[in-house]
Amino acid sequence: MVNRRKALITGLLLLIGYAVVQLMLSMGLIDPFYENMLMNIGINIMLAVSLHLIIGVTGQFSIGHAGFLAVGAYVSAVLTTKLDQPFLPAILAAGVAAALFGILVGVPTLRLRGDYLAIATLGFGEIVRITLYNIDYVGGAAGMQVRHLTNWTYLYIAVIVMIIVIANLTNSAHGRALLAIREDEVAAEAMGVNTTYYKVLAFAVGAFFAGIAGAMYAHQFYVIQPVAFGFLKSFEILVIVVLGGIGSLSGAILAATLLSLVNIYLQAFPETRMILYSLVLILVMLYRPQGLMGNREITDLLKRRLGKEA
Amino acid sequence: MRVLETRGLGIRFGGLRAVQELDLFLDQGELVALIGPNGAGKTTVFNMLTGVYKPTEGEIRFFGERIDGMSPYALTRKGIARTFQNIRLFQQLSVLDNVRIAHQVNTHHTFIDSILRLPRFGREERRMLEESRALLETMGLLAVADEAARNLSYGQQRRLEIARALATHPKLLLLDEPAAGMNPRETHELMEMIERVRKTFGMTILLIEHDMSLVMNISERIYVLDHGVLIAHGGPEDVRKNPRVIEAYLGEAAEDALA
Amino acid sequence: MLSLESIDVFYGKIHALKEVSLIVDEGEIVTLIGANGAGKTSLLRTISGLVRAKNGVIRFRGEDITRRRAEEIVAMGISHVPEGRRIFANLTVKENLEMGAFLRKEKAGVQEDLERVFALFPRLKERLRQAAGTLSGGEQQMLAIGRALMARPKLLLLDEPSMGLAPVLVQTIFSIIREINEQKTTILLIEQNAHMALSVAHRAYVIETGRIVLSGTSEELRQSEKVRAAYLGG
Amino acid sequence: GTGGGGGTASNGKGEVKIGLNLELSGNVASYGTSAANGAELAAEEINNAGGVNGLTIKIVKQDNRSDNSESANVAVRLMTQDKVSAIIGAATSGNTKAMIQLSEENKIPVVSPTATADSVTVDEKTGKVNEYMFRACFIDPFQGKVAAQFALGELGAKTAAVYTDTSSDYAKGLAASFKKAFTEGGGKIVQEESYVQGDKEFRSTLTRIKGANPDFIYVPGYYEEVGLIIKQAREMDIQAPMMGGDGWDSPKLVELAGKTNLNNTFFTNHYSSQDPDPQVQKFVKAYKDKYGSDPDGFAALGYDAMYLIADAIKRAGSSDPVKIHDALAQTKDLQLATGKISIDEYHNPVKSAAIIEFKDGEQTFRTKINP
Amino acid sequence: MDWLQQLLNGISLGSIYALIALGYTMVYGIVKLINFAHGDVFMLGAFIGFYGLTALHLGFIPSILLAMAITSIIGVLIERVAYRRLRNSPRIAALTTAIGVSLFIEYTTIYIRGPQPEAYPDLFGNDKLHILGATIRADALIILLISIVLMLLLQWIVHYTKIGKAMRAVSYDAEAARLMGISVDRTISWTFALGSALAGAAGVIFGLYYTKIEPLMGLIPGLKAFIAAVLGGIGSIPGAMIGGLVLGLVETWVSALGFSLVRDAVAFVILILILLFMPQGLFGKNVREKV
Ligand SMILES: Nc1ncnc2c1ncn2[C@@H]1O[C@H](COP(=O)(O)OP(=O)(O)OP(=O)(O)O)[C@@H](O)[C@H]1O
Ligand SMILES: Nc1ncnc2c1ncn2[C@@H]1O[C@H](COP(=O)(O)OP(=O)(O)OP(=O)(O)O)[C@@H](O)[C@H]1O
Ligand SMILES: [Mg+2]
Ligand SMILES: [Mg+2]
Repeated sequence: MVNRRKALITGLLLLIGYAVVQLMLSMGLIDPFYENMLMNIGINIMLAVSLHLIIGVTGQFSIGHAGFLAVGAYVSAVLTTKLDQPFLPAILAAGVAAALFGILVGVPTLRLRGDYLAIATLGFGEIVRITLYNIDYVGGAAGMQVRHLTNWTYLYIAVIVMIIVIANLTNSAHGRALLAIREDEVAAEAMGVNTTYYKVLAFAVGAFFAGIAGAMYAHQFYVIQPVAFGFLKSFEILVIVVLGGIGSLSGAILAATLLSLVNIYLQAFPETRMILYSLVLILVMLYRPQGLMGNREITDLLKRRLGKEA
Repeated sequence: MRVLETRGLGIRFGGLRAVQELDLFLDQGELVALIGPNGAGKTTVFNMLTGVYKPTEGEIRFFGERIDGMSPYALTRKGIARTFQNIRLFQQLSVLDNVRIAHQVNTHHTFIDSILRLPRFGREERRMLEESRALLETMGLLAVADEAARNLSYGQQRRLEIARALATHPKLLLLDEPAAGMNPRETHELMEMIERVRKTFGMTILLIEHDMSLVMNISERIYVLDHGVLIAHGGPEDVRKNPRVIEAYLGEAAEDALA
Repeated sequence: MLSLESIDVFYGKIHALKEVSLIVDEGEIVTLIGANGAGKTSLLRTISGLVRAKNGVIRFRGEDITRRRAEEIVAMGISHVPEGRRIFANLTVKENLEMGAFLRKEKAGVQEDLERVFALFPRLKERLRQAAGTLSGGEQQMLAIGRALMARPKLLLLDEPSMGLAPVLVQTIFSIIREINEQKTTILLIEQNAHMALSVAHRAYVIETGRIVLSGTSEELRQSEKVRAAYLGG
Repeated sequence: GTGGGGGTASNGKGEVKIGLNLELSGNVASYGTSAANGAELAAEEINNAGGVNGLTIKIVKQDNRSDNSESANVAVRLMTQDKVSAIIGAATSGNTKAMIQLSEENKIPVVSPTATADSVTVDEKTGKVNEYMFRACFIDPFQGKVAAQFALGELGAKTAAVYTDTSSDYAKGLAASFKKAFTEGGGKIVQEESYVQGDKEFRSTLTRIKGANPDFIYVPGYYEEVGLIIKQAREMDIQAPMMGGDGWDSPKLVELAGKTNLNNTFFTNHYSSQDPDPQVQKFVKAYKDKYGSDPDGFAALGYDAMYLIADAIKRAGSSDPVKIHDALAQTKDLQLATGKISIDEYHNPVKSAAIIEFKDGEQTFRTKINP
Repeated sequence: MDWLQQLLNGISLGSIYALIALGYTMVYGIVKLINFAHGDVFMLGAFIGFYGLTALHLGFIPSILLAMAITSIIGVLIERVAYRRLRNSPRIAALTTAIGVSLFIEYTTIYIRGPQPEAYPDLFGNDKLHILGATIRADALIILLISIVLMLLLQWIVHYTKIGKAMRAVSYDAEAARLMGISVDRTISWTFALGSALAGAAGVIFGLYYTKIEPLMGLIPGLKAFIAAVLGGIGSIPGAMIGGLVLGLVETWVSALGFSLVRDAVAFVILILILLFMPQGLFGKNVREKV
């Protein structure tokens, strides 16, 4: 079967990718600065792709993604720091907890659309943040100090699993149901798509991976504080998804990578950093309003290229 | 067998009684038309039958089962499909995907199956693909299968709407002005296609249409609505001669246009 | 009065109009018939400046309007009743009609035309304060035509005015088209209902996949075998 | 990383690199910017005076966007790419804490100008000192205690209300130590309220405080909100004395609150820009000349942080981070803009606190309380 | 008379939200764009007013007019440069550009004058009115008065002037409006000018009332105003006014009840509840999409 062979080759490539970087890391060929950069990119990819499922695929205008990130970060941090649990169960718990919140947010989406939904999700994110301020157990405003446990292995596996799940979900009858909701909810219902179920599903899966990203985030950056999970963080993630091209998974990955690099590059210009960043944003949107990839995938482009040569 | 039956069906929008006291039925295999002046409430009837609007009065039975108040997707799963007066395709998706989405009503693989790509997933996806292609072929759309729906011409879009509705394997098909914006010849082709579909799939059809040549030629019975009230019901000949229908809907000169 | 000389229109890569040439003389009703997607709407939209022609020249009363903006073209005396009516649903009937006269300064003339519209469509006068969105389909169509007349156009472009209307209204609309024409307004009409269109028009053009393939007087086209087979349902 | 790498790299060029990891954009950009200004002024002065041990100070300034993850990113970069000998930063405790583990792994000393939370220099769980973390400011509990003593003793207050900025761990720390000291001293807390940074409207909460009619109101927080709180309180005829901590210290407070509204208010501080001490006045003048505005507390502490490091480099006789660290821990009786500093065993500066009273908009020195 | 005091506090806060929300709603109504930079135009208005009062020694009225004039020009420029090209793009792309513009304005301001706050001069001194035990500052009254006047003026412009009618026509169907001879570009420019002028005025009023202004001050009021606009039913002018007032009152009351810490959270919970029961906001047209 062609498919099985393809899967095998992909699996092998993924394994090699992992091993090469891991080897370089343990041999010290990648210094801490670049290692840190990789982690940043990986976490941003997780955030962008998980939001892509909600906004890009299902068309639900959600701007409270930082809320899911926060839930994941805090749940995992409490488990590892306060309850002395190992990292792996903490990661999974972070995902599950965020997914539960995803379902909680998914419910209002049943009645709200467009900007009304956006405000509700924004409100959700803010409610999470403000609640964290007021829980002394997790340090309130001061936040929590978290051990550095995130490493290449965990992050790589998380990113790859997420991409496989979301890509496979999108390219299936279930994924097409999500797309149908994005395109026209009334028509989707008329085609027998249970929009309630699928919208909640999208929020739950998206939130699950955002929660896992939260676990990675918490155990990468030493400190978590509620202030880091405000609406500006949600916007940051939204910007990545839009820049990549709404509806394009590979676009989200590409944009997350590029923006992380741009960000690191701009650190060297502290005074003008944000001005330059905003200019990049405006210019890209003006000259490529559909985002870097539009709604296509890298694989489409490759196919076309191959098709032409053939 | 009685496919559909409504009793005292009605709906209010604020003060407006858009449809009232409507009794209507369809038997297995019938093709029935619903006509009436603009704003008479025809589309609203469709919206109630498909669960888009919840009726405020009366009841709807589908094969004897009460269905009023059920959600649209559940009704589609029970076997009622429709097209929309203002075309509502999944604009950015391909023609093929538009049809495949409708097909998913009949799939059984779970979310987990598709993520893990278990064998059941592959089987069903292949079956869906084959059926969808076959359907596009019958509707003459196979050539544009990979085109985005919004790039189709108006007439093609109308046909895609019908294909999409058929893909849900309906027992009852509701068509809302399928010939709008088509010229007489295209209308004629459409008419033949509807007949064919009805024969091959043994379907029951309810049709809204302003094109009288189409309506009078293919429908077995006709219901006429005006201001939400049923003003006439019967075979084409009876309806055409009914003075109330002429006054409210057909107009005096209608006879020669239909000749 | 209006002339198009080998107009080409593209939507991205789609070549929607191919070297279209066409003439409308003063006082005429000219109709354009063609299948779905033939390019009829595109042609009207090009004339009224909503779509840019890539090549070719459009002249109105001798003046080149090819590159003019839509709002300037309206000011020159071309009014367009677009596909799907496009009335302002949130404005009242009266406000919609006033919008039609947006560019006109003389109050008296506007009042006069308002009366003229009411004479043509008494129904509108009854619904003056009603929000246009709540009108029935036929009333909306009347409003759309009335609104276009308020600009006191020299040339009226009508895109499928009978689409989706009950038969009784179709008849009314066509008799009104004739009436408007008798009041010295030139009309370019698109209509799927080719029987009706040919019965009111003086001349007609047939468009197929973006190209004009036939033209002549209405009578000639009605007799043409080709037209009968393709558009009159043979 | 290994310890010596940074030092030798900078030695060769005759310069010593000091990293600034500060909040230059984001919601507390004004704090970070002030601290950066202070530090840059100090570096300029030191370089103009011939540098330290003949080495010129080279500042590598980076923006952490007021975000703790970015603070960690910036610290990684400063420590491993730029190979600085020491870092000044960050302005807030949270962003500073993101550097604790990194400072230890890379053995680079970090001096925060203004992070006042206990846990910056001492690990909460184990109670052990964070080897490479230092600060230029005194810690929260000290200020709260001083304020309570002052309220009970000098002002004779029996009841107090506390109005805290709960979005800041700093203000919460002050509030907690004040409450403890005040009740232990026999006073009673009659009303507790809170606000968060960025609030502009305090009238509804002040209405509640007014209802409790306290003898004294403690308002730990930053001048940006405090100015408005004082103004709105006085406008609502709340006349009780009000007091806060070093977060009040900014010439902007006077503008925000209004001169007369500030009468009968006090705050504890590291220093006073009105302090006639020549060292202070030299700093204030130099700052004004360079930036055209009065320095606030953040600027003064940023300035002092740079001098703290410079002093350590001088005493270490090297730009080796580990040696700088050793020297920093030994700092003793160093006279700086915010007072005479010694670093204690917990890496906190020991210095006296000034209590400053506002009289018609002027900061006047009321009394000095020693640790 | 606590509640009266709280009511007055709420109304003052609410009318500032309302003024900003009006601009949001107008722009939204016409181009369906969430103009995220609107809050920053508000901030610029506050600074222009401040420099007018302090550097140019203008009076209150000239300063507010100056702020309105300059912010309206800025609003038009923003639209021209950043949004016009995106008019036919997905709305979320335009929103992203708006976020970019917002950051650009904020950080250019910081780059030029630094991030430190500025204190508005006290124009009206401590003049107070005592009504039934509540104290109202003179400027609170002035704010209310100006807000009401500006809102009425706006209602009048939108409903009775030619440009107002053009706005309504464009907002409903831009292409049909062109067929009426309306210049869509010019109408949209006008909308941005008007909306931005209101934001500019709100900035000056805000400065007077709350004294402190700083380059990032637009963020939260901008967000709150957007929420107010949505709450009121986005696109609706009376909705924006009422939405702003409701939000101001809710926030004040939540604080008054002693929940200032969770004020925004409670405000959001209330907002979400309102939306769940009225999914189109308070004044949104509750027409379900006709199928
Ligand atoms: N959601 C709604 N809210 C308010 N009124 C509605 C709604 N849907 C339909 N109506 C009103 O109900 C009446 C019937 O509308 P409907 O669309 O059913 O007419 P129709 O018979 O399909 O007309 P046409 O032939 O023009 O399509 C109209 O007056 C319409 O305005
Ligand atoms: N905005 C657009 N972008 C891309 N293609 C378009 C666009 N508008 C029209 N087309 C294409 O141009 C061709 C002509 O369309 P047009 O609307 O002019 O046809 P028409 O003759 O009016 O058809 P109908 O009778 O269905 O209204 C069609 O193939 C259509 O798909
Ligand atoms: Mg209908
Ligand atoms: Mg057309």
